[in-house]
Amino acid sequence: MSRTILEVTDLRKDYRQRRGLVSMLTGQGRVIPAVDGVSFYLRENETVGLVGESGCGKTTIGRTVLRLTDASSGRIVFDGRDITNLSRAELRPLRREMQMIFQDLDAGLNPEMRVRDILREALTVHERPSEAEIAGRVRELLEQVSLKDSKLANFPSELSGGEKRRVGIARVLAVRPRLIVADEPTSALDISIQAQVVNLLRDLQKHLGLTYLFISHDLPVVELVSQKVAVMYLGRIVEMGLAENIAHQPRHPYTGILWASLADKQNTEVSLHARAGAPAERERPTWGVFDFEQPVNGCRFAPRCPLYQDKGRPAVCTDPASEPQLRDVGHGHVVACHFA
Amino acid sequence: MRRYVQTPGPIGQFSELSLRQRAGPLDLVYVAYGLLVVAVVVASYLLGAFGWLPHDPQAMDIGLINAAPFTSGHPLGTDFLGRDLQARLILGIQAYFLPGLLAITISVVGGSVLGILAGYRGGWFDTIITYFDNLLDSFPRLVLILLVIAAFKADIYYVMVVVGITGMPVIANLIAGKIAFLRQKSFIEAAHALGLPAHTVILKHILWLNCRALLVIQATLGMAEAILVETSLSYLGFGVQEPTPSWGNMVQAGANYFLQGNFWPSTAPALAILATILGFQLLGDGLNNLLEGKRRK
Amino acid sequence: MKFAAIKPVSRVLARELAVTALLLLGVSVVVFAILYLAPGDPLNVLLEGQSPRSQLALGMREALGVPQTWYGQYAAWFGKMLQGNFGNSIRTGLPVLPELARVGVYTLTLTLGSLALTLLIAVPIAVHAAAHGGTTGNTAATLAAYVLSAVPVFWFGYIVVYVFIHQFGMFPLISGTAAKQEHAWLYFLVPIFVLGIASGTLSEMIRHLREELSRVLAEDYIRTARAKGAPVWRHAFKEGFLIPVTEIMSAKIPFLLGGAVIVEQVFNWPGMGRMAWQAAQDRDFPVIMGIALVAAAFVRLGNLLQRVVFTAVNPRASKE
Amino acid sequence: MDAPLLAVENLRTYFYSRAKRAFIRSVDGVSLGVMRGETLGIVGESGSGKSVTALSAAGLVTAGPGVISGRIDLQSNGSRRNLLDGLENYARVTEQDGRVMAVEKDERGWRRHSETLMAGVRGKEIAMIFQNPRSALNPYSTIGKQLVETIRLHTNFKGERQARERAIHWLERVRIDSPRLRFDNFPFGMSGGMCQRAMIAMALSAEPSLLIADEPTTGLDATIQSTIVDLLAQLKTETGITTLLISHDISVIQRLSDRIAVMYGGTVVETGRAAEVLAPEATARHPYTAALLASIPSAETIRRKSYLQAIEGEVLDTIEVPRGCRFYGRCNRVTEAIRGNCAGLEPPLGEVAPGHKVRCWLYPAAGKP
Repeated sequence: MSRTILEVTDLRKDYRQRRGLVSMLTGQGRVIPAVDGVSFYLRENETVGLVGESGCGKTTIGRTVLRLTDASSGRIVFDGRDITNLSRAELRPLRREMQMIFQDLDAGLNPEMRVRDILREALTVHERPSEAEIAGRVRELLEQVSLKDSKLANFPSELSGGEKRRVGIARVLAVRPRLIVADEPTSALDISIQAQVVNLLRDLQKHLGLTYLFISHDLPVVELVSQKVAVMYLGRIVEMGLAENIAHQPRHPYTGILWASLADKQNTEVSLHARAGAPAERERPTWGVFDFEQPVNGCRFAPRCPLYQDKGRPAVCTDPASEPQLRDVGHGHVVACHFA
Repeated sequence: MRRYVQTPGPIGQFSELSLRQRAGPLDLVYVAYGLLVVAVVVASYLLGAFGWLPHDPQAMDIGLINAAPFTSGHPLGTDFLGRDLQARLILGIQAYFLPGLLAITISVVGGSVLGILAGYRGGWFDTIITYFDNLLDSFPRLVLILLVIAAFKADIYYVMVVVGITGMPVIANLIAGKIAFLRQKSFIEAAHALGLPAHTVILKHILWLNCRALLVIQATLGMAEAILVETSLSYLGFGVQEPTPSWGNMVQAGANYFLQGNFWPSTAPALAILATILGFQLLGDGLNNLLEGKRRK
Repeated sequence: MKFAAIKPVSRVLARELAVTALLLLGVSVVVFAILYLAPGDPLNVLLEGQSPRSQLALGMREALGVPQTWYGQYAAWFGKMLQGNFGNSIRTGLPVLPELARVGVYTLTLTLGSLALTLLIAVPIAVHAAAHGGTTGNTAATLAAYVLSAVPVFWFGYIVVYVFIHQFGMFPLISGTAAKQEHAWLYFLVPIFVLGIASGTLSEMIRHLREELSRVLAEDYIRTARAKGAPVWRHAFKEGFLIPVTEIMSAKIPFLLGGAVIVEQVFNWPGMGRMAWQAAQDRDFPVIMGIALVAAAFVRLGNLLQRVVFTAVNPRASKE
Repeated sequence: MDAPLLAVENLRTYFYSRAKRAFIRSVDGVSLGVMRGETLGIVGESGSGKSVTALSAAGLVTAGPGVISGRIDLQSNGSRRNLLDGLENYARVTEQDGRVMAVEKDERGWRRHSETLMAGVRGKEIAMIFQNPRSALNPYSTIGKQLVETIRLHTNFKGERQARERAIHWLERVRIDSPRLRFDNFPFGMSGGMCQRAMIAMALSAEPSLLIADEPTTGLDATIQSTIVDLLAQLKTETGITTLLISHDISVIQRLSDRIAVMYGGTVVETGRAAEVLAPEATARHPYTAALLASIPSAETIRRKSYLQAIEGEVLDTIEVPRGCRFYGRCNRVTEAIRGNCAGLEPPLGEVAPGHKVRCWLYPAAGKP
């Protein structure tokens, strides 16, 4: 088994919502636990998928492990080195090793710079190559992401979505990273282009030995590219395991709902009958994101949980003292549910 | 009826289109006129600074007072003391040119610093700078200037410091807005993730590449403000004093004769003010439409 | 639900009031700083009603208990102001505050009147331009507004005065005392007209209103309104008209107050602007200080009203 | 067979891009029919013209330089009316080699005429729901007020209280919990899914003959998407409303549509019964449809961890339309026998099976439209 490249232990990230002078001076303000005690690890050359609804904290995890934002507590170990408290200056050389592909196609593409200059800047951040080396590397990068030479002279606004994504990937590859956090890399693209990008990312992994933390809400794609998948709900990992197990034998009711909602859309008869006569659906205004008025009591999924309803609302689910913890159910599959 | 035409031949890339094709037709007229005004003002300033004037601006020709334009030897006529208006108008630029540059330098530099603190650092800075902006906006500029004049002295450079400082919030807000836009596009974060040092991100990516157009535009508009303030003050008698000419005191001095029907001595400087302020404003707005407008879509 | 929605609104209003108070405090600090730094010890004139420091005065000051430190002086100065004591005018010897109240009414009339006039001109042009795009007519109107905004207001005043003398045989330069004359209302309206047309706010007002309305008309929810066959104006009114109008009104008050200084000078209008001019001439800083504070208070009041309208109209404002 | 409720014939909608000084041929010769009671799903990628087709039908393309031609017939109350009737009088189009070179347009006249044509149709006969429901509802007005406005405009419930009861009835129909409370809510603070329910209630409350749903699930979370799709499916069985459904999400289209039209580059490339067009084993199928389906990871692909069959190249921009088949540049099924045709001649939409039409030279039947 290959070595561990990234290990995250009990990671927490609180956002403090401060508005105006008063709360600023008193230091008060709401604390939003975007990530609430998350642990996982990545092995070299593997892909871990991170799935969940918007607002569940999956993007925050990506930003925190790369130290683009500071963790509130917890430990991030990259390649055997604790990077949780490194200063900005100490982090800079590490930036070559770990990179991020952002959801926004325009990320990193300065609207006032041509593609050539964008790539040149990325190539010269950490080293001082000669002009000839730069030219050679630019050509290599274009080849790696299959982009035409003629695009070098373009501004980002003149590129299509797929081309922007390719330039963004080339820019990241320029520093020769080992770990890439890919935050919804395909969600802003057309279906036919999405497939191109997914293939490209897998190709790059094969040829360059990359490790991916693949954040997405597109379940089939996550299942396709990942060896392991972690499912997040309200800042916590509720289930984690091998991709095929998560997809086909989910143990946590939330994972089940996620996958079922995908099948639902496609499958006409089954769900129509299943849903017919269902009571008026309860949809909370702050559906899926942290709700301040409703403090977490026990399992945070309980208010939406079908199992909780089926089991006749067992007290253990809403007991503040017993929030379910992740536990191993075999084959490295972990679930945070009292009834898994 | 409005006509839309497809460009003949192959359709080019956006960048290959000429400026003329990108702009609304009026914007180019605005900018052309503005550039003309800037050129005339700068040239006139230099003429005045080196004393290369068509006439002695103080020489009184008692035989030729309130002469109409195109009178022999005085292409723009003379004032109520028979002084050559053309020479006095050219010399009048001395009153606002350097002070105006001081004011826009203060507002551009100060505004940039505040804008970056508010937009890039955010948090505390953002809140404090917002309050600072609101505080400055509370004073009518002219009243604040009169307060400074009363407390200190009627010095145009004191006044321009006030103009410069009160011009900072607008620029700070625009820059903070630009940074917020770039941040929303994950641009700044991506630059950090790549490992670019903060000063490169701020100076190169934010200020130079993304804010230069905005700063030029604001400097242009700031000059219009400075001219307005200087002429207003010298009209009120707090600026340059007679017999040294300034456009404001020329209007004021000519005003008495104005009511008797002698328009020209006070209208000539008024038109100069009008044409110049209009020029700087149109240049600013035209540039804004040309350079910034294209990013909107 | 309705009840729950009301409570935050009042909280937001309380917040706005607090912000206004804080800013006014800041205004007083700025004014104090200018006076403190100024040569000739103007603060002492305010605090003890006597002129520059000498050995004798210093001794006397101690005896009178006038504070020495800057913060002590600020506290004393501010305390006096809270009691309504803005000092006495050096020139006339009259207390400043009652004088300001007397002339302030005139300035208020002038400023608000011209604001209304500017709106009256700007709104139709802006609405037409936003609804119909750039037609020849509204392009010409916009261009005209640009030119008018660059016209020096003092010269424009003379033109108007000239027209009055020669066309109507009237001399509208002594408006304050003209109340008993024929066409007295004209004496009032002419300065308002001049400030409203040529204060330099017209083109900015048109641009702001046009841009905001165009932006709102392109919003998704306006498309929804059209798709359901509802009148577009009903839906665009709040965000596309009411909010930008109050915004620009509030933002332009300081400019109009500044313009009032000049217009009052041209027309001999007995308002705060003219008083400010006189005070600056005489270095009568108790008066000019009072004017700066009152003007700033006026600006903040306008801003507060705008925030009230915004909060009342925008359901999001109370939740943020 | 009945006349379709909505018949679109040779619809062309061009926009003028000021930046590029060129005409974007968003919709370029589309013919469709929506039968009473059925759901027609239009699927395609961005720039395929699917949304513009819908907006054209709803008369929402009046933007300055937009030009529409063709016919859109709406069958309502036994009479038939062309929603584009006489619009061509307000614009003069100059063409050359089948390309629009210049357009002269009386914009105000066009707009006024279009409003006259759509009066009593928009909102009443044709109701519409959009993507991004949170921005599509007026943020300055309560949900209830917006519903009541629609009801009083288009139905016989004219009284304030009647309309209010009716609005609450509709909020119940779309399964919003505690509708009486929601009635007084502003869209702000409501979730996207809830807003979309309110949007659907508002559209249906006018009791329209045709519902146009333009990307109704886009911008919502996956779990919410499925509940919205459920709701639409359920309302369809309850009310039997005729629907024109637009989506880029094949699974949504598959779930809700009776018939499907696949659009690419401003034209319909394939149309037929949903089961036939999207059937896993379909033999006669447009290469684009086939490639689109292959772009989505199937169970098989995932199991074998194989590569996705991506469509090479970029989505067609409809400014410069190729002379031949629009998909030719990206097509992987061109054979030598038909290459000449593909490159030089746009294929017609030919019937390959009853009711199943494909625009491709691969199918001999396509030669005879």
